[in-house]
Amino acid sequence: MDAILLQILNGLDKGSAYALIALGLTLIFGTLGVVNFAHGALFMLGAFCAVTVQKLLSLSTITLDETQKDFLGRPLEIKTPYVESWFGPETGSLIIDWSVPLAILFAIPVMLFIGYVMERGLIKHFYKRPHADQILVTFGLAIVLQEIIKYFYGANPIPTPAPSAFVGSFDFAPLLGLDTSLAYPYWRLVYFGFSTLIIGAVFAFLQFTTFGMVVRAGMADRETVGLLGIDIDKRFSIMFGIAAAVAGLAGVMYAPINSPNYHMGMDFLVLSFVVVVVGGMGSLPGAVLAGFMLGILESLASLNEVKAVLPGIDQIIIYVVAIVILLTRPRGLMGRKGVMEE
Amino acid sequence: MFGIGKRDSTLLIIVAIMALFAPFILNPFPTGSAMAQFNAGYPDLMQRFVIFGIFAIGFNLLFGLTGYLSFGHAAFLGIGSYAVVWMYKLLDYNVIPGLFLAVIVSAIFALAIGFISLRRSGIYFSILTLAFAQMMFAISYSDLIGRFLGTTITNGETGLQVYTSDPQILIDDWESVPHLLGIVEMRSTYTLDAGAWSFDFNAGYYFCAVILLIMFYLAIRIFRSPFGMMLRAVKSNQQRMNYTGLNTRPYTLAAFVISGMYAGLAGGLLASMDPLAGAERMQWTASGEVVLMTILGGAGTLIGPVLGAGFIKYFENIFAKINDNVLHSWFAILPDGMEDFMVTIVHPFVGKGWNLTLGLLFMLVVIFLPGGLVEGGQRIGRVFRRRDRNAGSVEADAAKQRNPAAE
Amino acid sequence: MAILEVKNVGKRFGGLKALDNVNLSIAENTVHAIIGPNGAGKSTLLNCLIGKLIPDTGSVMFDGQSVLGRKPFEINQMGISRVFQTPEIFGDLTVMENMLISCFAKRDGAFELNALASVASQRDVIEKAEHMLEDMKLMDKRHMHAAAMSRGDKRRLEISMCLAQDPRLLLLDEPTAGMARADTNNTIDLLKQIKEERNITIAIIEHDMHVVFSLAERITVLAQGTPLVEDTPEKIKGHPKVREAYLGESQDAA
Amino acid sequence: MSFLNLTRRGLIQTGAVAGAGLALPTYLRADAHAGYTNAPTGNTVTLGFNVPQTGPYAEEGLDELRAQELAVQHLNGEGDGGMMNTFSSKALKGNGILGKKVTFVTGDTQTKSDAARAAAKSMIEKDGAIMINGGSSSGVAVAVQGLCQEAGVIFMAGLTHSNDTTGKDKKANGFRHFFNAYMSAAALAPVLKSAYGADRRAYHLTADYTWGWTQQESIAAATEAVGWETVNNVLTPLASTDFSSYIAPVLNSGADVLVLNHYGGNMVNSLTNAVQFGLLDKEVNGKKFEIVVPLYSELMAAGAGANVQGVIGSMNWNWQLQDEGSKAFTKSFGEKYGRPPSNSAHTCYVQTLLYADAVERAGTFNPCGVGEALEGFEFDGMGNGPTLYRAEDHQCFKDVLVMKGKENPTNEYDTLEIVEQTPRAQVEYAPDHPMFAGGELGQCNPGA
Repeated sequence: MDAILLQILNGLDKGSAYALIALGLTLIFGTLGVVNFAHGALFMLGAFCAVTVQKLLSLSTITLDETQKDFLGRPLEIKTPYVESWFGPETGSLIIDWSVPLAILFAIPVMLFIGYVMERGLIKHFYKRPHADQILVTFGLAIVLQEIIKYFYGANPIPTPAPSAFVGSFDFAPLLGLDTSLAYPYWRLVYFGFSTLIIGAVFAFLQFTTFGMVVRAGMADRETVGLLGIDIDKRFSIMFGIAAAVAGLAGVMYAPINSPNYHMGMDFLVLSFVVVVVGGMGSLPGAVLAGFMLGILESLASLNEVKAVLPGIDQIIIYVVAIVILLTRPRGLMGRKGVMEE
Repeated sequence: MFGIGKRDSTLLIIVAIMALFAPFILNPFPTGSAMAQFNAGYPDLMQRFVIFGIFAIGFNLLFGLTGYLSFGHAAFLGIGSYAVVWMYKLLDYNVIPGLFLAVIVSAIFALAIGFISLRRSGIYFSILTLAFAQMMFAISYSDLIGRFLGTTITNGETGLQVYTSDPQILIDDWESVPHLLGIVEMRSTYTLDAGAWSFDFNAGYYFCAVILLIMFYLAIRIFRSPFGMMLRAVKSNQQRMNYTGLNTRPYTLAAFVISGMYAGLAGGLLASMDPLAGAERMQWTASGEVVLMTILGGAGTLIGPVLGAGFIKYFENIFAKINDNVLHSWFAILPDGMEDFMVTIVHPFVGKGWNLTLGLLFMLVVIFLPGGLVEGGQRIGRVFRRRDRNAGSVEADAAKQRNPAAE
Repeated sequence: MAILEVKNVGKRFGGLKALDNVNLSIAENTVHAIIGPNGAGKSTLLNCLIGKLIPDTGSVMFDGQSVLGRKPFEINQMGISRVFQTPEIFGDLTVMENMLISCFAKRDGAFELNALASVASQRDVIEKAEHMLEDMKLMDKRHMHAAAMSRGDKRRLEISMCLAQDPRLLLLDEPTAGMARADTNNTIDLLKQIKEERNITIAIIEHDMHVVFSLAERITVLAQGTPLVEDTPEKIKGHPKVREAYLGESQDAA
Repeated sequence: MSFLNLTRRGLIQTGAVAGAGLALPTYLRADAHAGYTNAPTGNTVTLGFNVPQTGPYAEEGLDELRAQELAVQHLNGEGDGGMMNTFSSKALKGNGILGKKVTFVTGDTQTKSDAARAAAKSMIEKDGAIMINGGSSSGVAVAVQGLCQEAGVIFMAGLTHSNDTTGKDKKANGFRHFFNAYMSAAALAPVLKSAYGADRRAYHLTADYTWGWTQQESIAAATEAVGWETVNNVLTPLASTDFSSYIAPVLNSGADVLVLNHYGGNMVNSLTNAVQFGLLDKEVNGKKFEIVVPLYSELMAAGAGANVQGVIGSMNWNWQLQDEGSKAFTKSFGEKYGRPPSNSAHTCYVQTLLYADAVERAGTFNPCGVGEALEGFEFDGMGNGPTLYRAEDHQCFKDVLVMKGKENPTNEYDTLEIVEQTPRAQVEYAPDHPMFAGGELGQCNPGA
């Protein structure tokens, strides 16, 4: 029982990452009609925003310590981050410690900008092109983006820890009156909360602002909205920026969960497409629902009891679920007719 | 000729000549020269060019004609390889039984996967095929079925290979590597030294090249057949097809199976050249690669996929090998400062940066040549042939059939 | 005698009654029009005839055989061809290829795996297609991409493709919708010509009274999912019920 | 049937003649009497360095490449000579190999068997490489080893830790300097016992591929032999990036040790996840919970950051070793590249020198001669103390290092510390040990 609860909790957490990535992808994929293979790369760029902020905050002055030697027998270089010399060691190290949450402030404008530029500079010209061309150009872009990151940051994962206040785990067992342990890491709980917040914010934005309403109308019927004299293109560019920012924020907060590396976007690419399609093309709630559902099912499939009966099921569960759902519900969970079916 | 039109015959003959003289064409630079780095005329790469050419031609029969974008075609490639290696393990190193088995087994799998996946269209179809292929990849990579049965089916991540303890019931003493009916070993290579140049004539390459020509010829026949026309009709307007009394499902399924058989054959040939079958051949990246090859070359054209396959394999195998030493040797004639500067400039794009170059080229091609490399060829062709514009290129028809606006 | 017999057909969409106890019989070798105001159920009825929708009640018999539960391509192979409101053609293919596909469907049936035979070697089909194009005055456009033609020509091609199959019943769904007057007249002339030259039953759903009264021999008026009246055009024109339910409002709309 | 056979054989006889006629010129074009693949002509010899340059192991591949370049310099008498000065064999003179200047070509394995074989083939077929060196996964090592056996060149394996490389997949043309899963386990078990006690219950997470399986099998056997109990072994998909669902149940399983049979990105993530779950802060069965990572590498430790602190694992070699050979190598590598070498760099460097030395001693580049010179070769001065290349399976035997994540690293390279240098005798095993059974070395193949 506790094992199942724990996996459901874990599934919600994993699912929140899937949902967040899928949400951004659906904004682009299901609404602008662009197959964006570079979406995973945007997620990766977000994570590297966190890395960058951490590195910037850790920029250091170097002093030589003659009493200690480095591996070549030279005096050891002692690095003192600027922030520590400016704000004092305690405040300074606290700032560095909180680099990941601080990176959110950095990532939002950066990712909005990247998304906007990407749309204006490249994607815009591909709305009318076949999906095949969109795949080729965005896949090319994804490779270029990740190679650029590799060039500057190397191929090795870069540890990007969460603030030390969030180290460790919270035990739900006493709360639920269970006598075993039901411990779950604080940062993952934060991630879950953060994701739901962002998902809520995106929905609220689309639901309650005039801008959002126009965009939703444009999603449903682009031509008509265009005829009303509304500059829907510009709004779509901004939506692209927002989608990029959502992916980026998902990446920033993900950095402490797994050390970012340059190909993490590709690792999520296939999965995020599966999530979006299982959710149904063009449906934002569908993407979120599918994200959580696949997260939970994936977690449950890795239960030892399940694996004992069906060895290896955890490796293929996502695909089995995708096949079953697409065969029983032709347009995924909540898909709209006619989106990407041609 | 051969029951195909004049233009198609011309194209086929050009391809045949190119294939025959590939060892010369691909090795234009003297062996010892700095430019020899760009030579691609060694057996392994030449084999890959034609094998992936076959794979892409087959994929194009599905995607280029019907518009159904399969994202799981690598599954059939892997199956083909496993089939051939299993024949090595059970019978002997003769490649022919394995190739037959590869085509048959991949056809069976394609029939099953296609039957289910073709119930959906568009992106839903793509994800279904992707899901099947990824499942098969996971199963092969960890040999889940083999483990379940307590035996070895795919030998997991190490890849399926021949061990001396295998049954090999038809084996003869002299057999140690794949061969064709005992006539010639696939790795036999004759090297012709001509002055500073050197050219490799490899038996395996020519075997693959002959099969490529046959498969290319068959693809032409299919393109020009009523069946091929029906497939293009599927892509154009399924509604009209239905109301014209045509059942689209068997057409798409037949295309899927044929294209799966091409993939299985290509996979089988990979294992015929090199007796190993690895699971990563089935991974989504491999499926994605053939999609890229086809689009890059020009989807829906006859020769495009072959060009795309050659393009990608060339970069993977040639650019990845250019290291800083090679760069320094190229720019050695420049003054020292300039040499280092040039090496620094070029460095990110070659060697370990070959992916970057490939990514950039994908973008450039798709931005400037919407019809893929074939369109590039046409544009060049047009420059040279302004005078008889009406003659048009052999590929013009096919290129025009690209959907001008899929939206 | 009736080639198409619709009996007691009803169709609901949730709470909405789209068709209610429709009885209709189309006699062989006539041009039969079905008219009615928007929302009268014309399209629903048509979709029930060609297998796109399955009615909740009743039967649809074509030449003594039920069409219900059959797939669109099977119904087509029985001899019913359909022309759509917006011309449905193979836009990426040439006009000739469009016609060839139709001819192949007639000759080879719903599926034929003739993957190795060259199209060029199928002389009989080619001749038939060329003959048809000649007849329909599309021969000079045969190398054109179908998508590049004018709307009137697309309609002409679509009708030609249907005719190439020698259908026993040709269903036209607002064949002149959205057309300029000149194109509309051309289409009317074309249909008249077809009616005269070929032994064919035509059922036409139309909004445009000009078209209906130029072509139809019998007219059924549909209102609120049920047939109001069926008669000859002359009688329909003067029918008070029809005037009331339909004509008054539609003359402006057309 | 016999008729068919006769025909086949007849075909083959003509075929063999034709085949030989076709095949011979390639490899003999330079030296008609050499009789082996890519016999070097002129005054240079080409080595092929096949390492991952793209994909998750690119950084490790880069470090291997650095070491190989350094080795080539040293062989050609450039630089300070590094380990050539401490190597017990004095056959190398700094004038290349057999007087021929050493050049090298590089290939990208992409950590995929197919790509690795393609890259190796290209170096053999196009560039005339006489040997292939490097790599950073067992799957690739086995694949390339098989290829080199067929092509008739020597293969020095690089980073490959699976028992199979010199077990059921061993080949006469292949040699491995790196240690293996069995040796890791044999070295770790006593240290684990003394650090954490004999009464421990271990929970294994194992990457679901060949290396993971052999690693788990080895460490489970070794720890059980010192009294530990294996509570569970859970196979995790290789493609996993998030291991939370595998780590979540660990605390309630009654285990007090988590063994992570993961490597590379898998290990970085699983260890990070395990520390996130606070496993190291817990007490189970009245004991502090511990994590063990059987195979460490510097790059993984760097990727996992502070999470490695206090975690025990094993390594083939480490730059902190204080023997003369290690010091000389670390110095010359550090001076050239500004960073200490990784253990895979060390392996590739040493393998390059050992190959060259074997050629010198054999007096030929013929892989059979080289193989013979390497088989049963005992030497010292290359780090890890006295070392043996065992003839039976081409596995190298030397001391194994048990490492621990350092609690207070002073700089970015100071992530691990040496806990113990386990003597070679303790990690040796019989060539027919069941974990290595099944394969055959076969005959050396000189190619053409």
